[in-house]
Amino acid sequence: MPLDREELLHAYRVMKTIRVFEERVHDEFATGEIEGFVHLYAGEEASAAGVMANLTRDDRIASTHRGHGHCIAKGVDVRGMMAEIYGRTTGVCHGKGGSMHIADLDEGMMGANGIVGGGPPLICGAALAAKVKGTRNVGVAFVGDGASNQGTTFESLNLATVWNLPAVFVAENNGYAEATSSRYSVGADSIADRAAGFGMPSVSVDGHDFFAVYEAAGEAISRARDGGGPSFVECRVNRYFGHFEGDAQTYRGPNEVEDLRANRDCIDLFRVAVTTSGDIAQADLDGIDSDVDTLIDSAVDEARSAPRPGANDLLTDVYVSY
Amino acid sequence: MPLDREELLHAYRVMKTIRVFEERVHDEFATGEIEGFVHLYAGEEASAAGVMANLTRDDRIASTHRGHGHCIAKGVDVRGMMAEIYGRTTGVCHGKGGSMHIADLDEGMMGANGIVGGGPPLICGAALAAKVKGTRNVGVAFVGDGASNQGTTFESLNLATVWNLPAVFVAENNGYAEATSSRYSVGADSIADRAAGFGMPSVSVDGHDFFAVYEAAGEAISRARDGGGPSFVECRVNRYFGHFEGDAQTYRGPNEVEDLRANRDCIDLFRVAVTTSGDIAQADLDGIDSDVDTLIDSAVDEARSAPRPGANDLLTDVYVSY
Amino acid sequence: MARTITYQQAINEALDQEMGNDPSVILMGEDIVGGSGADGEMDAWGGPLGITKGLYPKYGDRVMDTPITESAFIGAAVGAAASGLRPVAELMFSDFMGVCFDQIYNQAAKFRYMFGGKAETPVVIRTMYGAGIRAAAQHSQSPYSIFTHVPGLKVVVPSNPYDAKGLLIQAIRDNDPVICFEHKSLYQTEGEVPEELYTLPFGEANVVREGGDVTIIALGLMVHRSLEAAETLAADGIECEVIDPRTTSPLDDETILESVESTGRVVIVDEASPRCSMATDISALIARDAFGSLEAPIQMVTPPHTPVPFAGSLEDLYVPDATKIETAVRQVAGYSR
Amino acid sequence: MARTITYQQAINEALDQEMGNDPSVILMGEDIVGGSGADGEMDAWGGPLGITKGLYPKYGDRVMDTPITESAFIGAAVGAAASGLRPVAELMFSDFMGVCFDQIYNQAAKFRYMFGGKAETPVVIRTMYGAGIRAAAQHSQSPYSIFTHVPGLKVVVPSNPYDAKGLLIQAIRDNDPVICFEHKSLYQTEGEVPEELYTLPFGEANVVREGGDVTIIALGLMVHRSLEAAETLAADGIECEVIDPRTTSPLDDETILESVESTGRVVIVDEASPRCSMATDISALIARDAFGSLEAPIQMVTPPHTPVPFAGSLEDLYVPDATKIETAVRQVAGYSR
Ligand SMILES: Cc1ncc(C[n+]2csc(CCOP(=O)(O)OP(=O)(O)O)c2C)c(N)n1
Ligand SMILES: Cc1ncc(C[n+]2csc(CCOP(=O)(O)OP(=O)(O)O)c2C)c(N)n1
Ligand SMILES: [Mg+2]
Ligand SMILES: [Mg+2]
Repeated sequence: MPLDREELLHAYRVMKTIRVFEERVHDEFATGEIEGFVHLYAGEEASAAGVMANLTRDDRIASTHRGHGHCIAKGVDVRGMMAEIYGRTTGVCHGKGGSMHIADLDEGMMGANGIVGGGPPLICGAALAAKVKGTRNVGVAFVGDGASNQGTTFESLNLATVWNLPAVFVAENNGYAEATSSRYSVGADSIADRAAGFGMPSVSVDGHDFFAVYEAAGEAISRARDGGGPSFVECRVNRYFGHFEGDAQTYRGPNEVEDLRANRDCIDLFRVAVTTSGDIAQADLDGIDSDVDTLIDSAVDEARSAPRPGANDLLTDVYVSY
Repeated sequence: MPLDREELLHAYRVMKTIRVFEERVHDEFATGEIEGFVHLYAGEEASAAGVMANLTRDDRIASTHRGHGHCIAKGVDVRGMMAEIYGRTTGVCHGKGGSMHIADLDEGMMGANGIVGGGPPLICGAALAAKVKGTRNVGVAFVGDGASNQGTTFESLNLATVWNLPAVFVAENNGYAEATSSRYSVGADSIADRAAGFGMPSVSVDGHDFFAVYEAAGEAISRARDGGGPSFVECRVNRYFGHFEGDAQTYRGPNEVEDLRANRDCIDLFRVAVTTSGDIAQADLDGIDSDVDTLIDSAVDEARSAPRPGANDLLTDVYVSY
Repeated sequence: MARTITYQQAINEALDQEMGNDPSVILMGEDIVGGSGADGEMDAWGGPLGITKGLYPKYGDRVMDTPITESAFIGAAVGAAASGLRPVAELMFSDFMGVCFDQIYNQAAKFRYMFGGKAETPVVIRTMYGAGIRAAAQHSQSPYSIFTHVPGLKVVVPSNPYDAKGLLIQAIRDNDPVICFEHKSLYQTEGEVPEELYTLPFGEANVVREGGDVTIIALGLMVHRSLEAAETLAADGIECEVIDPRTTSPLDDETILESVESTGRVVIVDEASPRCSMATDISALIARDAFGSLEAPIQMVTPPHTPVPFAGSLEDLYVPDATKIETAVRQVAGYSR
Repeated sequence: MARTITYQQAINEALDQEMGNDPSVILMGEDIVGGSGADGEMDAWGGPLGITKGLYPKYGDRVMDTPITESAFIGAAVGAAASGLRPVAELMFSDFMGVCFDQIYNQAAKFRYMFGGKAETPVVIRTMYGAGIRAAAQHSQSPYSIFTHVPGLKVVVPSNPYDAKGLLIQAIRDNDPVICFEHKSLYQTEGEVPEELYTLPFGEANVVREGGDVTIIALGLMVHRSLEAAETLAADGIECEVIDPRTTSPLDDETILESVESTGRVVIVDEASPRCSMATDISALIARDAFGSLEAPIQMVTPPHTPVPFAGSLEDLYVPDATKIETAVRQVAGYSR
C-alpha cells in the first residue's frame, strides 16, 4: 500500500463521510427541508479522496456545481457545510451561498461553482499565485465531462502550459452532463487525449479505484510542485443520484445504477482492498462508519436548529467599504 | 496542374488583386486618408486564394480582422471594399463597417470580425443551415494562430464534430498574434495537431504554396460537402506588414520580412510554377498585373470622390421596425 | 378558441406551432431533448424544466441537443440565422450570458447596422430569469437591462401565458435578434390562450389594470406582485394603473407617458439590480418627457444592490414583494411639495 | 512635486510605483510586454498603445503576456487575487468583455457576498473604452453601465491624468474587484500629477466647474466636452456646474444631489448607449431624491441607440459634442412650467 495506516483510515473516513452526507441530503431534500439546486456526488467519492490525499491545506482547488465531495475531502467543516445547505447563519458561507457556492478559502477550497467551466481559469490564478510567491503549492481544477467541452476549460489548459503553471486539471467523467451522454457531447474518443493538444501529459484512470486515482493524481501533483508544469487526469466515475435532486433519470439504461452500486462501488472496493491486504481490520472501518453516522446526524440536527439569516445580513458582504 | 487555364489565371488575379489592394491601402493609410484600424493581408494571399478556389458563391466564410484577402478571394466587389475602407456611402457596408467589418452575405462572406475568435461559432451556424436545408454547401472559418487559442474556436471545433457539420476551419498561422509569437502563445507543438482532440482530420501546409493550400483545402471541403464532417487545415504563412498599420514591428527578427519577400513570396512562387510548367505565359500574367493596377487605381479614385454618409444615415439599419 | 393553459405550455405551443408552420425554425440548447447519446429515453428532459418536451419526437433533428458550449451554439444560432434559418436557441439560465455574451453583443446585435443594412439575423434566444427558487447568486439573476442597453437587440419579458405565446411567435418571425426572458416562477401560472397561431407586436405595453392615482410600471413576475399591491391599495381608495411594457426594447414610451400624464405619480417595479436598470431607464424617460405632469418623486422598487442570496429567509427579503410596492405607492400618493 | 504629464504616463507611473511598492502586484494582458517568444525585442509594444511600456524591463516576470484567451487570463487574475496577489489585468478593449464576462460577472463580483464575506478579490481590470478614432462598432463602445449594473464590482472612469493615477492606485489597493475604464482619446491629454504615490477615494465626485444655473454631470471624455460647452454658455450668462463622478460604482450621490438642489436644472452627458445607462441611472437618482428641487425636465445627452459607425462623418455625429450639450443646457435653462 502506498499509504500508511493513518492515511488509509483518513481516506476511508473521507469517502464514507461524503457518501453518508450525500445520502442524507438526498433524503432531506425529498422531505422539502432542503431547497434549491442540489447536485450529489455519491458514487464518485474515490476521485475526490484520491486527489485530495495528495494535497495540503495550502494547496487550492476549484470545484463544480457537484462540490460537496470536493469540499469534504479538502477539509471543509462538515457541520458548516450542512448548515450552509440548510441556509443558516452557521453555514460556511453564512447561508448566502448554498450548495452550489460552498467555499472556504482558508481550507484552500475556492468554491463550488454554478457556472460550468467556471473553475479552471480561477485555478490558473491560484497556481500563478503559488508560482509568483515561490511556494510549492499547486492548484487543482475539477471539471465534469460536460465542462470539458467549455471554452474556458480549453483556454485554461493552454494558459497553464504557456505559463508553465503548477496546475492539475481533473476531469471527472461520469458519463453525463445533465441528461446528455458524454458519448454525444465529447467530439473525441477520449477526454484525456485532448490534453496532448495543450502540451501536457494526461492519464485516464478508473475513478472507482481510490488507489489508481491517488497514484495518477499524485504523479501529476508532484510534477506540478517540482515546476514541471500542468497535467491532466481523467477519472472515469459514475454518479448514483440524478443530475440534481428531482431528476427522474429516464435517460439512463435499465438497472444502470443498481449494477454500479452492486459491482463498482468505490467504498466497497476500498474496503475489500485494505482488509484483504491486511492493512486495516473490518472493525476499524465499522468504527468509522458509526462515527460518520453520528457526525452527519448531529450536523443535520445542528443545521435544523441554527438561526436563519435575516434583514441584518442582507446588505453585508458586498463591498469592504462603499 | 490540378486547375485549368482559366482557373489558374483567376487564382493569379485574386492573389495579385489582394497584393496591390493591400500595398495601396498601406500607402494611403500613411497619407492619413484612411483612418481606423487596418490589418493587411499581404504575404498570405495563397491561403485565401487556395481555399476559395474550392468554394462556390453559396458557400460561406467567416473571416477575421485581417479580412481584405478573404473578401477579395470570395468575390466581394473590390471597389465597394475600397469605398468601405474610405468610409463612403458606396462602400459595401455603406461606410458603417469599415475595414474590420466588411461583409457581403450575397457573396457568402459573413464578415471580417473585430473579435478574435468571433467567426468559428458563426460558421458552425452557416454549416448547420446548409445541413438543415440539405444543400451541399460548406462553411469555412478562418482563424489566426492567436485566435486558435480562443475558447470560442475550441468550442466550435467540438460542436462541428458533435453535429457532424460541413465545416472547415482554416488556421492561418503567420507566427504572430500582434507582437506575440505563436511559439509563446500556442501551448502545443502544432496547431494542426490539436484537431485530433476534436475528432477531426487535420493537415498543415506551406501557405505560401497556392497549390498545397488548394489541395489540402479541397480535400477538406469535399469531405464536408459529402457529409464527411469537419476538418482542420493549418496554413503556415507570413505577413509582410505590421499587425496593424502603424506597428513598428520591433519584435520581428532582423531582415525577417525582407527574406520572406525575397524567397517565400507566394505570388512569385505561383508565377514560377505556372510559367515553368508551361501552362501560362508570362505575358498573360503581366496583363493581369496591369488590369489589377488599373482596377485599384480606379477603386481609390472612386472611393475618394464618393459621398460620405451623413445625418440621414446615422439612424438607419438598426432594426427592421421599431 | 382560447383555453386555460400554463405559461410553460404556451411557450411549448408557440414553438410547436411555429415549427409546424415554418420549416426554417429549428431549436438548439443543452438538454432541450435530453438523452442524446445515452442508453435510456430520448426526449428525457425537454430542458431542465420540460419546456421543450415533446418537440423532438415530433420534429426530430430540427431539435438539437448541444454540448456545454454556449459561445459556440449561441454563435451557431446567430450564424444560422444570418444564413437563412430561424433558430431558437435556449440559454438555460440567463445568468450564463457571461460565457457567450460576445456572440450576442458584438455579433448578432451589430450585423444589420455594421453591414450597412445588408444582413438580417432572425435569431431568438429564450432564457430563464429571476429569483425565488433558492437557486442562489448564479442562477437567479434578471439581466434584461444589460441586453436592453445594447443597440440592435430586441428584448421580451412576458408576464403571462397569452403574452408568452404571442410574443414568442412574433420573436421567431421578427427579422432581428430577440432575447426572450421567461421567469422561472411563472412557468406554472395559468391563463387563457388562443389555440391558433397569433402574434403580439413588440413595443406595445399592456395596461393590466386601470387607475387614476398612481402609475405602476412592472415587468414579468413583478406585474403580479404589483397587481396584488394594487388590490390592497384599492381597498384604501388608492387606484393604481398597472402597466406591463412586455418588451423592454423596443419600449412603449407612449403608453407610459400617457398614464403618467394622468396620474402624475409613478412607481417602477423591477426585479433587476437597481443600477443602470430598466427601473432607472423608465424613470429617466418620464423625468425627461413627462416632467410637467409629475407631482411626486419617481419611486423605484427593486432588490438591493447585492447578489441574490441563497437562504430562503434572505431571498424573500431580496425580491420586491407586494408590501414593498404598497409602501412605495403610498409614499408617492401621499407626497405633496 | 507635481509635473505635467499625460494620462497615459500617469497610468504607467501608477502601475510602476505600486509595483515597486508592493511585490504582490502583477500585470497580465495581451502584448502588454510584446515580443514574447519572438526573435526581436521584448517590451516591443507595452500594449497596443504603449501604456505599460518599460514595466517588463523593470519588473520582469511580474509583467506577463497572455495568449488571446480573455476568459482564462481574466479568470486567472481573479483567481490569483483570491489567492493573495493583487493582479492588474488589461482587457485591451472593453468591447472584448463579451468573451470573458462570466469571470467578472459571476465570479469576481460575487465571491465576497456568495461566500459570506470570507473571500476577498483585489483584482483590477484596466480597459480602454470610447469612440472617436474610427475603430468602428466592436472597438469603440463604452460599456461601463453594464459593469455598474453588477453588484460587487467597483467601476472607475477617470477623466484626467491626476484622477487616472490616484484612482488606479486606489483600485490596486482596494480589496474588491475594480474595473478601470480609460478613454482612448484621453491618453495624450496632459495635466498636473504629483510624483509621489497617492490615492483618490472611490465615490467622491469632482466638481470640475462651479456654477449656479444648470448642473451638468459627465463622465470621462464627456467632462471635457461639457466644460467646452460650459465656457460658451458662460459667455451668454448661463453658469454651469460640471460634476465628474469619477467612479460610477460607488457613485457620489450626495455631491450630485446637492448641486441639483441649488440649480434645479440638470443635463447628464454620457458616451454610453442611452438605454439602462449611467445617464438614466443618475437621472433616476435625481428624480427620486431631488425631485422637490427640480425645475426642469432632466435632459440626457447621449449617442443614439445604434452601434458605433465607422465612417468619420458618422462617428462625429454619433458622439456627443459641445454643441449638443449646449443645446440641451439651453433647453433646461430656459424651461418653465
Ligand atoms: C455555463 C453553464 N452552462 C450550463 C449550465 C447548466 N448545467 C449545470 S450542471 C450541467 C452539466 C454538467 O455536466 P458535467 O460537467 O459532466 O458535470 P456533472 O454534472 O456530470 O458532475 C449543466 C449543463 C451551467 N450551470 N453553466
Ligand atoms: C477577443 C479579442 N481579443 C483581442 C483582440 C485584439 N487583437 C486583434 S488582432 C489580435 C491578434 C490576432 O492574432 P492572429 O489570430 O494570429 O491573427 P493575425 O493578426 O496574425 O492575422 C489581437 C490580440 C481582439 N480583437 N479580440
Ligand atoms: Mg458529467
Ligand atoms: Mg497570427
